Amino acid sequence: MDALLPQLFAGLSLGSVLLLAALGLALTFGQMGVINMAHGEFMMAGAYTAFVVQQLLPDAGVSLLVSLPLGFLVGGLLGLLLEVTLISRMYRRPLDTLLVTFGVSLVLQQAARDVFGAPNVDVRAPAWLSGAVPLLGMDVPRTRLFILALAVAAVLALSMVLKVTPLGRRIRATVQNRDLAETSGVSTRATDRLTFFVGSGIAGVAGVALTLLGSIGPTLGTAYVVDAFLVVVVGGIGQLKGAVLAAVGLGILQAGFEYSTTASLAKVLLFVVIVAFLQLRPQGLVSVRTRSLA
Amino acid sequence: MSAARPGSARTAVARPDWWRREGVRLWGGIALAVVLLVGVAPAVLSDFRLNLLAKFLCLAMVAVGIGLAWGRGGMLVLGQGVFFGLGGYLMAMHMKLSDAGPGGVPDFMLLYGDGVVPGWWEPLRSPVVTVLAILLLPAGLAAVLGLAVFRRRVRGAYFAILSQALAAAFAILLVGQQKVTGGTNGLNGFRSFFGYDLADPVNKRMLYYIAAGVLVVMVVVVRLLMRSRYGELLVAVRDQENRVRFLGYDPAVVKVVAYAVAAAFAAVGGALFAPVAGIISPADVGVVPSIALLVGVAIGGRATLLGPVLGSIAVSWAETSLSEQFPSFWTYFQGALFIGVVAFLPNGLASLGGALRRRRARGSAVPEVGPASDVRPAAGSAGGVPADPPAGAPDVTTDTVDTAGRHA
Amino acid sequence: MSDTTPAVEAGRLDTEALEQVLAAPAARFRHDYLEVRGLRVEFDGFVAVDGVDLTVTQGDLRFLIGPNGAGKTTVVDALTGLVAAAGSAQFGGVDLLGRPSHRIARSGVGRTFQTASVFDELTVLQNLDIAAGARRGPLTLLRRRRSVPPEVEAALETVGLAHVRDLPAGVLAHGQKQWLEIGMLLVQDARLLLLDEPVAGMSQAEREETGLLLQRIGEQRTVVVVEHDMEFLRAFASSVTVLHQGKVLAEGTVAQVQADPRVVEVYLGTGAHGRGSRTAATSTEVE
Amino acid sequence: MTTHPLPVRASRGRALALSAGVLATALALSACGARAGAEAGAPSSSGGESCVDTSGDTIKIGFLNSLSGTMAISEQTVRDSLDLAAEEINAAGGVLGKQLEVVGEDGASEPTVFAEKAEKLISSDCVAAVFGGWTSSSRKAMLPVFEGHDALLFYPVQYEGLEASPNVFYTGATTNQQIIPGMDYLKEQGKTKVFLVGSDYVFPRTANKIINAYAEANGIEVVGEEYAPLGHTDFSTIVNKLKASGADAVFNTLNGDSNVAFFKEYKNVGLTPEAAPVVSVSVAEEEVGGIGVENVAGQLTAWNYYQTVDSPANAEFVAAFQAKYGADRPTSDPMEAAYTSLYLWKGMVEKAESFDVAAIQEAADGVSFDAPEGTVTVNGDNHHIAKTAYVGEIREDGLIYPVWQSDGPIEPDPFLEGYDWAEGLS
Repeated sequence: MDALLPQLFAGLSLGSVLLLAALGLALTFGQMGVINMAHGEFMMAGAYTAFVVQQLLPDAGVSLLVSLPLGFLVGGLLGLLLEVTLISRMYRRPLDTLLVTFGVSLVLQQAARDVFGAPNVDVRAPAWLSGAVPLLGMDVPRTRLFILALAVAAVLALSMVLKVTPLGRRIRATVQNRDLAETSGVSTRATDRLTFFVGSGIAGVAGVALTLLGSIGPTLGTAYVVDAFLVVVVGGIGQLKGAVLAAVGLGILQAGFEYSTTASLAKVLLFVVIVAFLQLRPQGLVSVRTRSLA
Repeated sequence: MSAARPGSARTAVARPDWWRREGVRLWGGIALAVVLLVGVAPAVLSDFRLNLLAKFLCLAMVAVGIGLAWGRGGMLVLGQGVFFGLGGYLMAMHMKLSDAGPGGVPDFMLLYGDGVVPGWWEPLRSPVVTVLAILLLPAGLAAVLGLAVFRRRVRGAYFAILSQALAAAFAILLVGQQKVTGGTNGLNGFRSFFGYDLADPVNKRMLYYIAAGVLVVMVVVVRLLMRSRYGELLVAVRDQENRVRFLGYDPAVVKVVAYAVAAAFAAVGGALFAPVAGIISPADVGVVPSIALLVGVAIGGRATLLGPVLGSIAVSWAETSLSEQFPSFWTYFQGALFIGVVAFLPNGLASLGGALRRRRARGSAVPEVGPASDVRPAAGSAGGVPADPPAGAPDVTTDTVDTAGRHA
Repeated sequence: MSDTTPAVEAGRLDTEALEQVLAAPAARFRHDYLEVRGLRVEFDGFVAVDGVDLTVTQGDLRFLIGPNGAGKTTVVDALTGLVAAAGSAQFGGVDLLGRPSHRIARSGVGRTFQTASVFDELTVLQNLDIAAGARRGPLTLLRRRRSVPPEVEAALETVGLAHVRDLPAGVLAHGQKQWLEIGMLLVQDARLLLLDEPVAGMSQAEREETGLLLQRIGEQRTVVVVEHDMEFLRAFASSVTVLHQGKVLAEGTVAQVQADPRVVEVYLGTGAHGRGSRTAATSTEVE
Repeated sequence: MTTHPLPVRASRGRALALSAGVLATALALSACGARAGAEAGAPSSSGGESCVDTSGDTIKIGFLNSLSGTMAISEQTVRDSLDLAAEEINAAGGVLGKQLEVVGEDGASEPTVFAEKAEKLISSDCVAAVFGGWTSSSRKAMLPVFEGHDALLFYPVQYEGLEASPNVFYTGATTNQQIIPGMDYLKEQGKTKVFLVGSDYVFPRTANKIINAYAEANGIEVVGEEYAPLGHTDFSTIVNKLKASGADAVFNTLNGDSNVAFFKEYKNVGLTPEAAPVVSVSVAEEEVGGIGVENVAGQLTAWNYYQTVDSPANAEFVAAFQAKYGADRPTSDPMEAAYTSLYLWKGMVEKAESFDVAAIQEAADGVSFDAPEGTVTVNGDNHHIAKTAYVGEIREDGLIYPVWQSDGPIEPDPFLEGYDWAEGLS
C-alpha cells in the first residue's frame, strides 16, 4: 500500500502532461473540429524554442520563464500560419485535414532534423526545479510539481479566457452555432484564426514544459499526439472540463496499469478501456449536446 | 459531388457509343493492367525487381481496400496496418511452424522463449486453417470492432483516431510478446511457402503471379461492389448517414461490410507480403506504415477504382528509388505530396486526367473512372469532398457544372 | 446557380402518378395515428421540449409552428430517435421512443430535414431506389439494379423528376431536392411523414403544388409539417399545433389558433421575452 | 473490345470473361512455375552463385544504414565512420590493389527495408560485402538474405548474442564482452541489489535473462525488472518502483530517447550515481549531449571503446574523424566497430588473396587489426572478435572515461558456453 500514494501522484502527474498536450487540441479539435496531426510538432517547436532561448540566455531559470511565453508565441504563430494557408480551406473536410496536417508534421520533423540536427538536444532545468520535495511522505520531483501547476494554470487561464473575454464568447458562439454566430455579427474567420492561435500556442507551452521531463528531438511530438487525441475523444468535445477529467483519469489509469502490469501492456489495456468506454458514452465524458452531433 | 459517380451513369439521352467507350476504357484498362502485370513485367524485370514489384502489389491490395472503405465509405481507416499485420503474421506463423525442425518449434521460440509452442499457434500448422484464418479472422475482427464503434455512431474523426490508436496498441502488443511473436524482430527466415522452396527463383516468380492475380481479382470485386446497389448505399451512407438511417437502414451494417472487406483485403495483402518480403515485423503494422498506405490512395484518387492501386504502386516505387539517394528529400517530398494532393487535389491525380479530358470533350462525356466534378473554379468552394460533412450542414454550393451541361 | 440548366428547372408535380403511389388499400392506414404524451427533451439542463402532448390521426395534415427555439424540430428529432426523450410516443401501436432510428423508420415513420438532405452524388433514380430498398435482402443489395422498381417509377413521375432521373441529385434546384425528399418518403412507404420546412426556398408556384401534394397524401396517411410560412399554413393546414418554449401553447384549426391571443402575443413579442440572455442555451436548438 | 455497338450487358459479360480468362492463364502459368520449382528440388543455381565482378580495378562494397527514420540518429554516425575507413583504405591503395566503390543504401529504420536493400546490394549491385545494420531486428531481417545468397555482412553493433552465422562477422561486442564485464564491475564494487530497466525488445530481454542467471550465481539480488515500450516517455512509475525496491545499482538497457526521460526522472526523484549507479549499455558519447550532461554525469557505461581510450591508433582515428566531420563530433563504440570492420574485411581479403566468400571465411580466423579500441582478433569459429571490455564514467565534459578494463581482449562467446551459470540459457 506504500505504493498507492506515489502511484496516485505519478498518475496525476502523467495526467497533467497529457492535459498540457491535449489542452490545445481540446480547442482546435474539440471546439473547431480540426484534426491537427501537426499538433505534436507544435509541441516540438516549443521545446526547440526553449533550447534556442537557453543558448541565448544561459541562466536556466530565466530562460525557462522566457521560453514559456515565447513557446506560446512560436507554437501559436506556426498554428496561425497553418490555419491561414491550409486549414481554412478545409473546414468542411475534417478527415482530409488529418492527412494534410500529417504531411505538415512530416515536413516539420524533417525541417527540425535539418536545422537542429538529428540527435537530441538538451535543455537544462533551473536549479530551483531540480531534485525533489518531501510531500506526504513521498519525494515529489519539483519538475513534476511545476508541470502540474502549469497545467492547472493553463486550464484556469483558458477557461477564464473562454468565459470572460469577448474572444471567449465569440469562440463559444462560433462553436455552438457557426451560422448563427455569423449572422449575429461574429467574424467566424477571425475567431477561427484566434482559436487556432491559442490552441497551437498551448501546444508550444506544453513543448517547453516537456523539456523538463524528456528528450528534445525532432520526433518529440509523435509520442504525445495520439494520446492527446484520445484524451479529447474520451473527454468529449466542446468543453474543457471533459479534457481535464479525461487527462487525469487516463493518467491515473495508465500509471495504475503500468504499476500492476508492464508499461507495454498498460498501453494496450488503456486502449481496450477507451473503446469499452466509448461503447458506454460515445459522446465522451462531458459533452454539449447539439443537433450537429447526431 | 466530386467523387466518381457510383452506379449507373446511364442517362436517358446517353449515346450508346459513348457508353461503349466508357466500358471499353475501364475493362480495357483492367485487361491492359493484367497484360502488363502478367506478360510484360516478368519478362523485363530482374528477379529482384520483380520481387520488389510483388511487394508493392501486396501493399496495393491494402490500398484497394482503403479505396473502398475510405473513398466510397468515407471511413478514414488509419489502422489498416493492423489487418495487414494480422494476415502477415498468420501466414508467417504457418511458415515458421512448417519450417520448424524436428521438435516442431520455430527457431526464435527456442532462442527467446521457453521452447514451447503456445496452444493458439497450433491450429496454424494446417495450411487450410491458415488460409481460412487469414480470410476470416481480420475480417471478423473488423466486423466486431466496426459494429462496436459504428453502432455507437462513432465516426469521422473519432473513428480515424480510434483506428490509429488500435494500430499503435497492436504494434506495442506484438513487440511486447517477444516469446510468441518475435518482438521487434518480427518473424522471418521463411524457407517454404505451402511446401514450395522460397529460395527457388521459380517459386518467387510464382508468388509474384499469385500476387498479381489476387490483386486483379480484388479490383474486379471492388468494381462489382461499386456497381451494385450496395455500392450506391455505401456512398449514400458516406454522404448522409442520418438520411440513410431514416430510410430504415442500419448504416452501421452498411459500413461494417466495407470495413470488413477492406480488412480482408489488407490481410490477404499481408499474408502474401510475408513470403514475398521474407519478413513481417511490427514496423510494418504500426501507425506510420498505416498512414503511409493512405498516401498512395490519396494520390491515385481515393474514390476511383484503379487510382488507389496505381497510386500506391507509384508511391512505393518512388520511395524505394528516391529514398536511397535523398533520404531527407524523400521525407519532404512525401509530406508535400500529402499536403498538395489532399488539400488541392482531393480526388487525386486521377482527377487531373478526368478534368483535362472533360475540358476537351465538354458536353459529350463524363468519365467513369475519376470524379465527376473535381474542378469547380466558379464555385470556389471546398465543400465537394466525400469526407463526412457535418450533418445538418450540407453543402449548398452544389451547382455542379458538367453533368448538367451534358443535357443542355 | 447561374449554370443551372433549363433541364433541371423544368418539371411539375404529377398528381396522377401520385394516385398510383397511393393506390394501396386504405385499410392499411386506418388505424394509424400518432400519439405523443408528456414528451420531454433535455439538453444539458436546458429543457428544449417540456411535456408536449400531440395526437395526429390518419387523414390529418398537421402543422407544427412556433418561434425559433420553440422545440418544433426537437419534437421531430425525438420521434425519430435522433435525440433521447422521456415520455411516450406511439405510432400505429408501436412505441417510438428508445428505439434506434432505423427501426423507427422501418415501422413506417419517415422524415425530411430542414436543409434538403438528399444524396448529392447519387442520381435521382438511385436516391429513390435506396429509399425503396430498406427491406431488401443482402443478395439483392450485392447485385446491380436491373430495372427500375414500379414504385420508384411512379414516385419519379409524382415528384416531377422523371426527366432528370439520371442526374446527380446534387445538381437539382433546391425545390426539386425537397420534392425528391418527399418522393423518397413515398417509396419508403412511410405512413407517418414528418416534414421539416418542406417548402423553404421554393417559389410561390412550387409551394402551391407542394401544398396540394401534401394535402392529397394527408388524406391517406398521417402528415406532420414543421413550417414557418404562415401563408402556406393558412392555405393547406387542416390543423395546427403551436409550440412555445418547449410547450404546447395552442392547438386547433387555423382560424382557432390565429384567434388565440397567446399565440398572437408570442408571435409579435418574440425577442421581447428576455430570451436574449440565453443564446448559448437556445442555440442548441436553432432553426 | 468489339467494333460494333453491343448492348451494355453483353459487353460487360465479355470483358468479364476476358479478364477471367487472363486471370486463369496467369494462375495456370504460376502453377507451372511452381511445379517446375518443386521438381528442381534443390535450390536452383542463381541462389548461391555470386555475381561479384572482380575483373576491374575497383571492387564494390555496400554500406547499409538507416539514414531516415528513428534510427537515423545513430546509424548516420556509423555510416560516417564507414565512409572515413573506405576513404582511408582507398587513399592507401585499396584492397588487393582495387579501389573500393561504395554503394550506399538507406535501411529507413525498418527491418523489411533492410532485407529488401540487402537483397538489392547482393543481387543487383553485386557487392563483395555489406557493412551495416544496427538494431537486432535489422540484423535478423538481413540474416536469411545473406545466408540464402551466401554473401557477407559485417555487423558493427553490440548485440544480444546467441547467434553465429557463417555469413556474418560481428564486430561489436557479444554479451560476454559487455554485459558480463559490466556485472563483474558492479560485483567488484560490492553491489548486491540490482534493478533492471530496459526497452521492450530483444536485446534488453536477452541481456536481462543473462544478468538474472549471473546474479543468481554471484549472490546478487535482482530487485526489479521493468520494460518500457520503445519511445516511452514517462518514467515516473518505473522510477517509483526502482526507488521503492532499494536497489544499490541499476543495469540499464533502455534504447534511444527513453534514456533521456529515464535519467531526468532518476535525477529528479533524488537518486544519485553515488548511492545507486546506473550502468548503461546503450548510452554512448553522442547520446550524452541529448540526455544532458548534468543528468548523467557520474553514471557508468559498459562498452569496448571510448573516445578517451589512450592509444596511438585511437588518437589517429579521432583526429581523422574530427578533421573530416568537425571537431565537435564525438566518436563512439559502434562507430569504432564499424570503422574496424572494414579494416578487418580488408585483412581477411588480403590474407585470402581473394574476394570470394568461401575463401574469406576460410582465412578469417586469426585476422587481427590494431583498432582504436586496442588490438582485435577474429575468431574463425563464431565470426565474432576478441575485444577489450571497458567500464567508463560519464564526466562533465560529456565524454566517457574508462574506470575499469578487462585483462586484455576477451574471447567472444556468443552462446556463453564458457560460463557454468549460463547453462540452459540458450
